[in-house]
Amino acid sequence: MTLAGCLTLAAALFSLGVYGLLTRRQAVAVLVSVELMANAANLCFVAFSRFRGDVTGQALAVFALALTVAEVAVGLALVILLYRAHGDTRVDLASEMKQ
Amino acid sequence: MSDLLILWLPLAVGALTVLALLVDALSPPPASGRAVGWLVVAGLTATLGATFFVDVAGPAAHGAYEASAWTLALQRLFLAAGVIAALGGVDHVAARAPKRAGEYWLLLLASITGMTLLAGARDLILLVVAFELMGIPLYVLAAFAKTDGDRAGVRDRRPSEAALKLYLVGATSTAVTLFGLALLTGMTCATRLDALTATPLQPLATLGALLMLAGFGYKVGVVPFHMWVPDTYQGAWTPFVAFLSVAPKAAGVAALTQVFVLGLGAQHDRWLPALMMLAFLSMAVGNLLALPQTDARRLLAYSGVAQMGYALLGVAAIGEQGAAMTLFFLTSYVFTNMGAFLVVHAVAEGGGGHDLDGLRGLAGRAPGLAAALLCFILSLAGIPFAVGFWAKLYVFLAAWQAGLGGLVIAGVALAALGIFYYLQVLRAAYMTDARGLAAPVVGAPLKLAIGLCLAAVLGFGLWPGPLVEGTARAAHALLTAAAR
Amino acid sequence: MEGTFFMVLAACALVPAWLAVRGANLIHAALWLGASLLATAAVYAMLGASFLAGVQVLVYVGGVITLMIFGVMMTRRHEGLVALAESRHQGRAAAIAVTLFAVIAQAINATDGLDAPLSAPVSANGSALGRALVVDHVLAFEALSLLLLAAIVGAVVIARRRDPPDAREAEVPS
Amino acid sequence: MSPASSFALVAVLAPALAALVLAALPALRRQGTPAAMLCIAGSLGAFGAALAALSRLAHTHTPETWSRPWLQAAGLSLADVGVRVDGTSAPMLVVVTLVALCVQVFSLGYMHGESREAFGRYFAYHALFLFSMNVLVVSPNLLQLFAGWELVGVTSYLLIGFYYRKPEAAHAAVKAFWVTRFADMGLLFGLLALFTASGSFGWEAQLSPAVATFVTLMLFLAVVGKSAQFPLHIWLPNAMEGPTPVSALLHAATMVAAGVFLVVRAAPLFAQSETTRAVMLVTGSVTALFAACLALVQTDIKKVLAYSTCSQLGYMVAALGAGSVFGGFFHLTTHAFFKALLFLAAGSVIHAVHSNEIGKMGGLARRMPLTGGAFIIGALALAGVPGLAGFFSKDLVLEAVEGKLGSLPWIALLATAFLTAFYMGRVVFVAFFGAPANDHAAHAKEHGWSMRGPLVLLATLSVVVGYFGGDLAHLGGHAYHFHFTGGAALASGLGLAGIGLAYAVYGRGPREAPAIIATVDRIAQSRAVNRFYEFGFRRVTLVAADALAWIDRYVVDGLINMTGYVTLALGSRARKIQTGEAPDYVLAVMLGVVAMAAWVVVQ
Repeated sequence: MTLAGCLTLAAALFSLGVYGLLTRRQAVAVLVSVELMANAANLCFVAFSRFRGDVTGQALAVFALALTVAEVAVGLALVILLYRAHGDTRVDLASEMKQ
Repeated sequence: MSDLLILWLPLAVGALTVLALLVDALSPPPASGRAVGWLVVAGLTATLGATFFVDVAGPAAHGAYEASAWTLALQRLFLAAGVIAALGGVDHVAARAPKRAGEYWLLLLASITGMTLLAGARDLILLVVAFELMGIPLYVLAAFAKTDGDRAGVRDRRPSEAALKLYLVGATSTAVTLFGLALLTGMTCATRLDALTATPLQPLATLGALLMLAGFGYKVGVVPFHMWVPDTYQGAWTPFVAFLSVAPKAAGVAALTQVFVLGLGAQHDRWLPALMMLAFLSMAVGNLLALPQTDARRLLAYSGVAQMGYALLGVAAIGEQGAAMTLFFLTSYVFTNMGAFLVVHAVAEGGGGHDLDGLRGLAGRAPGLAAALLCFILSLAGIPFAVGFWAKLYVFLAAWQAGLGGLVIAGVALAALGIFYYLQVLRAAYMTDARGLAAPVVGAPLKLAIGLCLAAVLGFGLWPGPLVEGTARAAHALLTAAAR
Repeated sequence: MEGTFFMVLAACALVPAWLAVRGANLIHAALWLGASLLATAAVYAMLGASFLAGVQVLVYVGGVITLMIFGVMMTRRHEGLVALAESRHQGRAAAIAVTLFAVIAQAINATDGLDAPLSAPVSANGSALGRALVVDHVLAFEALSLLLLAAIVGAVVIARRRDPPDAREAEVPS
Repeated sequence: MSPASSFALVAVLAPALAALVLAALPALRRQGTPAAMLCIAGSLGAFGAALAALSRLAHTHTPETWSRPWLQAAGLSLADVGVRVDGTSAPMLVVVTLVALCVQVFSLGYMHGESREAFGRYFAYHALFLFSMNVLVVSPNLLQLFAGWELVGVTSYLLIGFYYRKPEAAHAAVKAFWVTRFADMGLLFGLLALFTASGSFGWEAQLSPAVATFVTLMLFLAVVGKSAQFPLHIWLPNAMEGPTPVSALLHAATMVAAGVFLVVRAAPLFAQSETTRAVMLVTGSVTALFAACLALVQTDIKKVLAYSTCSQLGYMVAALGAGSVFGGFFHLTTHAFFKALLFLAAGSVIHAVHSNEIGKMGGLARRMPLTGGAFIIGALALAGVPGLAGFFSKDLVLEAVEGKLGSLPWIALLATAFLTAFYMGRVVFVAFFGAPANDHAAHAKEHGWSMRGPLVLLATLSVVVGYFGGDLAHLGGHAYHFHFTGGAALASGLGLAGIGLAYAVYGRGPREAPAIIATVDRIAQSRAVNRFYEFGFRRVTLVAADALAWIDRYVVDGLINMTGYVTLALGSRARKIQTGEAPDYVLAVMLGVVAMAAWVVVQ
């Protein structure tokens, strides 16, 4: 188990999140993908913290976790708003404004 | 000096936020909307006034925050933007959503608190948290127009769309920023900005820095992270958009300056080309796509994308002069663009709608508004005696002296192209007939807000000296004094 | 031994992640995300960050996933358990994701010093972390509390179906 | 602060005050006549102050500068704002304010038919324009000059587009603004390079040869745009869509002259670059000849004058290129008066016959003797007839150019002198002599004194101003003594010949021609001349003109109509990117991220 291994795992999780982000149309599924990406970032924080012997990384991970949670809370509220406006939660439905 | 004293300004705005919450909770809804609005105006004005008497400087919170001329200059800018946004929106918010007005002001204050912290952040953790504290309330504020269609009995989908687009791009960018932050702090073993460049950047650290650049680029609205900009501007309340179009962008550019010029300035060969590319793309795409717009808000949105491209030129100049000129540009942009949006808002509320066509004959209907719009548009176009002239000249000068001649030439050429769409606005206001449109009735607070913007645009335009000196001092405090 | 264990955990994180972004059932996707996060929590524990592993389980798996499932349930027009999440533009997305992974992996490869063996575990895990949070980064911590307040207020404002009723408005229809 | 500078400051601020009052009091502006009076009072004050400044300067003979720091950084002043009174700016200030005053008084009569509101707006624009121009003229450094320059561009946009209900006028305004603004990029680049090299915006800096060439070439690009030099002259004919007094103001002493003035101002810089001066000489001569050719075939009286302006500006630029700063400046001064006179007289005629076409005039000299006389004086001055203003300055220009670049510019300018006399003669004979073409022309009447007064004043000046060349030169510290050289004789001869030819072709009417004219006529009708005309004019000039017109129509107008094209071409593409679907926005973000990340790895 090396730092490189942990980072590669994080990169893989991040890329999977990106894949989901680009393919998913349901708002909640998009949020799931964003969570995967944020989780990958957290894994990096923790891994660096361990391998550098510095607790700051873990502190950063706590901050990042809280930020993501706050963001998800607002995001889910927006999903409900989207549902009220469009009767569905597909993010590509909201496309009145363009050009 | 005590940490509390040094942190007085963010603390004051934070306390104001809590006070707003209390007042909102304790007073009955219909009255509270306007009351909290005026409380915000008074509180922010008082804080802004106090900045001229309270003289503190130095680090606080273990060096995570630093009060300095740079911090103060930005904080004043955010406070001024907050005052103007509050004045411009107090009637609108109270009329459109009396039950949600308290929350509106609370969220606006929370966002401003984030900005004031961001200005002083000299630590990446605080910087990112402050960035989010600024950003998350904006998602909500963008959705505030959700019931606008109710009175007319139509389902207005645009507010939800506006907020959703802001949110999706924003959440993506946050994830990207966090990943970049993890790589950068992990590789450099540092979170303090002045400790970032202790070691040369390894590829993974460079990658982290660029991911953070992308994340900040979203808030600044530079290409290709700009696509939410026009749609959100079109769907949200215009007084809020006036704020959204300037303050977070100024904060974003300030954050870029702090992280990249102060923190990673010595390693600029690693990130400068990317920044230059973003600047070029923004100037090109913004100026070109503004041309076909017929909605004043979308036109100003793309114009803003282009303007942020110019602002990045100042950042790309790397160094004290570049930072000073960036700050000057941001100050100019804040007042100019807010003013333009508020005039568009006043005209739209007067029955003209947000289309350029709604501005027709404005010179005849409302000479004062038209004259104000003229000044704002001329300032955006960079015509003399409006502050935008100096701003543009300044960033171009900084970039030219930093050896970015090619970028300056591209920028000037694209700005010349941009004249067309600014002229279109003027043509609508000055060279058409009013055909069936009445003079808009503008409330006193909105008038005052527009007047303040106008005073700043003309005042700093005619007499840029003090502002120039101030920004130079600020940049010096950020870059040279920090090196002590 | 440790390497093998890490490999297993990595697989436990990646496979559910794959199912979370590919699965057609929205509820299942949220649950798979939870599974992936659990595996990550296990990695945290392995890395000696047991406090963080606990937070991850409590906040994410306990809170966020539940919220998401609520979100899915609340936004279904028809009764029924299966909420479909269709995927589009898969080739394009795959190309971008693979490129991104390749690029990051290449950057990891090109960076020196990542194969270093484990250093000593961060001493006094919980208290050191607590110190870092509320002493070293106290300002960020305070900002975070304001942020959470704003997020809660914001979420309520957005999700509220309509504004609370007002006695006077009923009398004077606008 | 010395008296001369305070006078100059008053000259700048008086119109600004008028403009400010008119902007702040819409009610007053809508009254019309009071607004006009206020504006004229401002101009009168400016003119008086300018005259006072000039006389002070003539008395003391020491250039004065009053300035305040404007742009400061770290205690260092990057640029000053203020006024400079010297042998260049003081006479220019007098010329500008005097012409503006004449134009405004003339406008009282000319614009009388407009609604009160439009009348007031018109004068407010005028006051603003005069302020901008004065800011430019008195500037102590190139930065303030640039500021005035840009303001002049904006206010000229408002003035040219005054009849905004006419689509052509709106289009012309955009075109004028944009073409000059395009060229202004050069001024900006020049300033940036100058500041980078010398650390100031002053024009006295000593630069290395390469930098000097770059800076001056860039400045010259701006001059090409503003002073309507080939090939950026395209905006000028369109700009005739504005009210005729506006044309007189913009195209005589102010906007187009600003370019030439810039070169005069920055002469120490231009003196440092041989290359730039050669480019100027060639551009000026080509413009002079080319525009004169185009003026030959115009039937719209204002278009003739417009191309004539281009052509004369070419003269000035050629003189400056040949190194004769005073020659260019002197011609600028004399040209300001007689061209303003010509435009105003043309305006008087247009107002009387309700048409711009010279074919629809005829016999006006009898019906409108004062206007006719004024126009003829202006035309003679322009043609360089000895004794009138144009003669002296043109002579100076030709003397300067003689022998430069294998005498080709000299020959071009001589040919231009001939053509100038010919096309002016054509206009005079067709419009003012012969039989009236229609009822309007037959019943044309002189207008009131507000329109006649400025004509008389300008006509007088067009006669006498040439004799003040020595004083003007003395004021600016240049050496100048008029001497009648062979070149001058040749030029006057050619001018007279041109008038004669015009008479031969257009002037005879039904009467029998005198013998000498008949001879000229015979030569004019001969096959050799015809063939030369056929080849030299029709083939070369008109083909060039056609090519340029094509570029003008499809490239410049295309760019100006870009809003439309972009909506179609770029817009559809933009719509493909900006689809309105949020996932695509996220896609853009991720593409940006991947591109940046990939760049790190490739690096």
